[in-house]
Amino acid sequence: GRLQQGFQDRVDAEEKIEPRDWMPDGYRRTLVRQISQHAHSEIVGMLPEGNWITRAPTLRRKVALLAKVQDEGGHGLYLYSAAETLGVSRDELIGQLLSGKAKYSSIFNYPTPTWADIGAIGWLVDGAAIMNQVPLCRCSYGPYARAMVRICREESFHQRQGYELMLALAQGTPEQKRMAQDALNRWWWPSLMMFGPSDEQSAHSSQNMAWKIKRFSNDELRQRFVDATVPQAEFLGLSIPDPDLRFNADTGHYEFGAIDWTEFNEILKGNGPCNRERIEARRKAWDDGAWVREAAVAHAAKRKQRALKKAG
Amino acid sequence: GRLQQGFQDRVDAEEKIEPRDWMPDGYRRTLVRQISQHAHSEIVGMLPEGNWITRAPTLRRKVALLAKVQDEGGHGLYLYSAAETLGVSRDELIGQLLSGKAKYSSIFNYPTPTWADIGAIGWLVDGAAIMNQVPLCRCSYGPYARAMVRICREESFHQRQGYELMLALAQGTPEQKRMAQDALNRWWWPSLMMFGPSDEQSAHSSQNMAWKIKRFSNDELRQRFVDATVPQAEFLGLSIPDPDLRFNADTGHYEFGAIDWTEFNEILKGNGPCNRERIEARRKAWDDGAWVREAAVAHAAKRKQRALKKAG
Amino acid sequence: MSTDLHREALFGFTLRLGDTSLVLGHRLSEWCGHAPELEEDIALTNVALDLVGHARMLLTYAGELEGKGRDEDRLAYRRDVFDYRNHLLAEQPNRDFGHTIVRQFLHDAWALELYERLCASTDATLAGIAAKAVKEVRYHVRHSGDWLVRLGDGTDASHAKVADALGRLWPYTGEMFERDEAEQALVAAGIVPDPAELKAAWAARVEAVLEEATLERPADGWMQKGGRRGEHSEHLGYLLAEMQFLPRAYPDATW
Amino acid sequence: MSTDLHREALFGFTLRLGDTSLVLGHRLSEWCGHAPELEEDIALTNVALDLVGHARMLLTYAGELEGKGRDEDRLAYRRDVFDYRNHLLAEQPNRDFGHTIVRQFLHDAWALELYERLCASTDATLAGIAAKAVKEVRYHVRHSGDWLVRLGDGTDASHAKVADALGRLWPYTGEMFERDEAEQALVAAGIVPDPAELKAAWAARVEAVLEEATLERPADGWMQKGGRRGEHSEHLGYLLAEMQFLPRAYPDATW
Repeated sequence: GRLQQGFQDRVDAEEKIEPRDWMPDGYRRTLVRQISQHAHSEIVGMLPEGNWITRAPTLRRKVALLAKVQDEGGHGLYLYSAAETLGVSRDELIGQLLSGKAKYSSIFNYPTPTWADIGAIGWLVDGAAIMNQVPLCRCSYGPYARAMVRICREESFHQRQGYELMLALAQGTPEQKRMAQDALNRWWWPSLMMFGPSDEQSAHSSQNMAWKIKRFSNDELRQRFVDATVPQAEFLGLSIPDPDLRFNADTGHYEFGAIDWTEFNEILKGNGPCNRERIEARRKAWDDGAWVREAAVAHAAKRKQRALKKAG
Repeated sequence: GRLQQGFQDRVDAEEKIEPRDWMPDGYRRTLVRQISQHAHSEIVGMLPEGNWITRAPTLRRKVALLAKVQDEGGHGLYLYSAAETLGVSRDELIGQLLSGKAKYSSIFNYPTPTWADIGAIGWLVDGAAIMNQVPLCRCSYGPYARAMVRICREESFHQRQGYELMLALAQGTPEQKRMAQDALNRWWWPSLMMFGPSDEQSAHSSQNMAWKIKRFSNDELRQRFVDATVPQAEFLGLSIPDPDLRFNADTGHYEFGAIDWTEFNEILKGNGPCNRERIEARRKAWDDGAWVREAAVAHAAKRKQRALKKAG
Repeated sequence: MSTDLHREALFGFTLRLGDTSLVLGHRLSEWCGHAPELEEDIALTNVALDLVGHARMLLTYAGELEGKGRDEDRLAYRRDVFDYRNHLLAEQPNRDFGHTIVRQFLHDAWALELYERLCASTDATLAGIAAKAVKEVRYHVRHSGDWLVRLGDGTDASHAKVADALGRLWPYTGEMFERDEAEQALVAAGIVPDPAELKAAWAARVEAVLEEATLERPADGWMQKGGRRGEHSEHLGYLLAEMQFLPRAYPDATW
Repeated sequence: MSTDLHREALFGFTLRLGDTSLVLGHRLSEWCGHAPELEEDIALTNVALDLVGHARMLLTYAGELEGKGRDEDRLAYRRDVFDYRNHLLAEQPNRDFGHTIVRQFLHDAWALELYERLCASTDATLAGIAAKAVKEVRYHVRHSGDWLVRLGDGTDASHAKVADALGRLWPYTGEMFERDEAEQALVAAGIVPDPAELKAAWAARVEAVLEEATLERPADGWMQKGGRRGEHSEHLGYLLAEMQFLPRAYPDATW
């Protein structure tokens, strides 16, 4: 239709689509799904890192970790707000998360058994997230793009902080270095899987490209991540757990081994090490907090009534 | 009356009163109160020591502590059984504990913030308990006296174990010795208060003496405890926190400072450091366990019905 | 710093304040990711962050006053329960959100009155720390006070919960106004505020909010004490075991 | 002990069994004083006591096999999570009594079948440990099995609770029958039992009790693993921080 064409022309011209503009239903649906999934990931992502706040090894690290996890909560807020501009409430979205209907990033279904995991998450998981998210700063949907600008700025700070944490471990005692290597071993492949299935397998992609919600393919972004990260690991003196990893001087890229998607698929199905616990933690927080939210509503109503009485 | 006289004659002759024998109502009431209070003390007493099971510093100590706390549960069982012979059910008694109607020993309203408290409880609290309890092995009421025989045997093992634990600390590093002294400082006066108010203040005493439920006065038992314990502290190289403490060569007894009953009375009123937490812990265990007890009853009923069906 | 005696007393005072900030910050940080709503996840984490920040300044200064080369981390991570000097109030477990809010408000109201006065301390370092902290604490007390009003004057259920928490926690407020002899000398020297005046100001602030929250001020009965001299509840040991694990397990590491 | 290779493999096997006993004993010991009835306070504490006892024998033997002078306490108190080798099942938190019983029964049934076979191990020390342990484990499996029947065939509420726990914990049973290459050599040498046969015997035992408990055996789907190679859940770190506090805080002390 004409609306459709006008919409696509604006997208093609790199104009931003705003909440009151007409947009195709599929575009709206895709954005709601993607933005809320991203918001949920920030919220669930507070758990694995939050797991080390009470055990951070110095007060400086503790403050930094508190600030980081707080930032993630903030990202969740921006993103829920961006999703709300598309006509869906935060409570509805949270309901979908808690019922298991909505997804969040599978990476947060891995546990953080050691302090080095905090470094690995910052370095690798935030690193991979940034690769995915920087292009979203130019997403065709205005509120999402603007939220991503703020988020990416903070994420890249987190990523540097995570790398610095790994560096301290890698340059530390042999036990600390071992802890760092162990974390890299566990997080490397899951980080590569964060970019999603390889292009041949990936659904939605071409339409999302046309809508400028997505700008690069999964495999492209994954390759960028590998190219950026391998030299960082070398600088740390840690080994990437991939015997097939090698630099191809012709292409200028690192070639890496085949990804084993079995585990990834199991996690998607809910069988990851922490799927159940993550959702249960969120549900418990929500359920335990019900009386608090109800009290806040009741109090606001009382205040309003009192104000009306006074005014009347 | 004649029954009354016959009863008192048997008591005077050091005969044991048994459950089916006639006894005065006051005797029965006093015993129920005392035995159940003692049972409750065993059960509540599992909490301050149980607090260190997961943190015992060696596996040997952990096993010993587990066994000790298990023994206390066993003592609770014997004592509830002894009370039941007087015609009151365990559930009723537990109900009185949980409602706050029944008392337990105030000593368990103090916290165990350090490992040395486990030693101090064994050495001082069990030591004081034994002073109180050994005469009860000759109590006129048979089931109580017999329960006390078993209990005293185990308690004196616990007391030696506690002393040995203190000895290891007192002979350990300066930090360990400090920990031991700190625990002695905190437990000394409360242990002296375990014997109850001084004889002038003490209610019930003379009737209980006549009934041979009680054989020595509070002050007599307290003095025995001090006389036994001060040399033990000296052997440990620890100082009793009482500037007025001195040996009287004429009497052969240690004289000690005046007891400040203010704190004791506050604890009796429910204001001790842990009163609220102890009862809440017991209540929570009871409430959380309701579905389990109900299931056990339901299952037993099902089994019975099935057996009847088969038999029929 | 006029005398060595003052220095030692000030070490004690600063350590108590630093430990209280650290332990209370720890308790709040346990909420992170588990709060009743996202805004509170952020707000409680933020207050925790501020409190740990205050602890860092205070423990650093305490270490300097002590003069034995202990820095903030040495003090935070290498002392066992009987060397911790925090108020018992701070180590009380979170229980529910209402309990956390009551604990926090009782503390925040005290901290605000304290830091406001410490800004005028004759000890320049303490005055400087207070000047930084007071700005944040102003926000804290507004946050916890607003919630106390919401919960107290919310539903019957929320009123009952915070009323219970208030009764439970009130006996822990006495410690805030205890001063030993050494600290009395600091009062005389204008280094720390007079506890009686502090208590009056705190009580006025607390009563005003309780009234708005339709909560009754509990009577000042028997007060729990011991934290200031290292006699703690059974909760602190678990908190420290968790907090201190890494530096204890890897004593030679830097992080 | 025929070869150095066997010795190393047997160290791994013994350590895994010792760690599993210790961690599960720790979890049970958390119930002490908090059980649904006094008899269970005593019974759970008793099982905990036995399991820590088994851990002591096993860790002592593991230390001897390793030959680096580590005794039971060194092994128990001075290893961090990634050096712990317990089954993930053992470290799962208690949640409720039903969950504890399911966890315990799944383990006990395995332990009984294992120790019965280990009594005939060609390794005399292991056979001796097993001979002691098996008597106690016979009681454990009766205790947890009886409770599973009571709860499964009790009320609707209790049935639902243990059915949920069973579904939740079943994926952790796969680890019990994992054997790495080194352990396969131990099987061949008659030192440890064949895992396939062990699994069949375990499954038969479990199924019989589940049937009596009117519970359905979950399907063998995706199995959680990692504990045997030091990859643990987030729970173990807290457990160890608590357990190891004293030896870590006072490294020079003997107790």
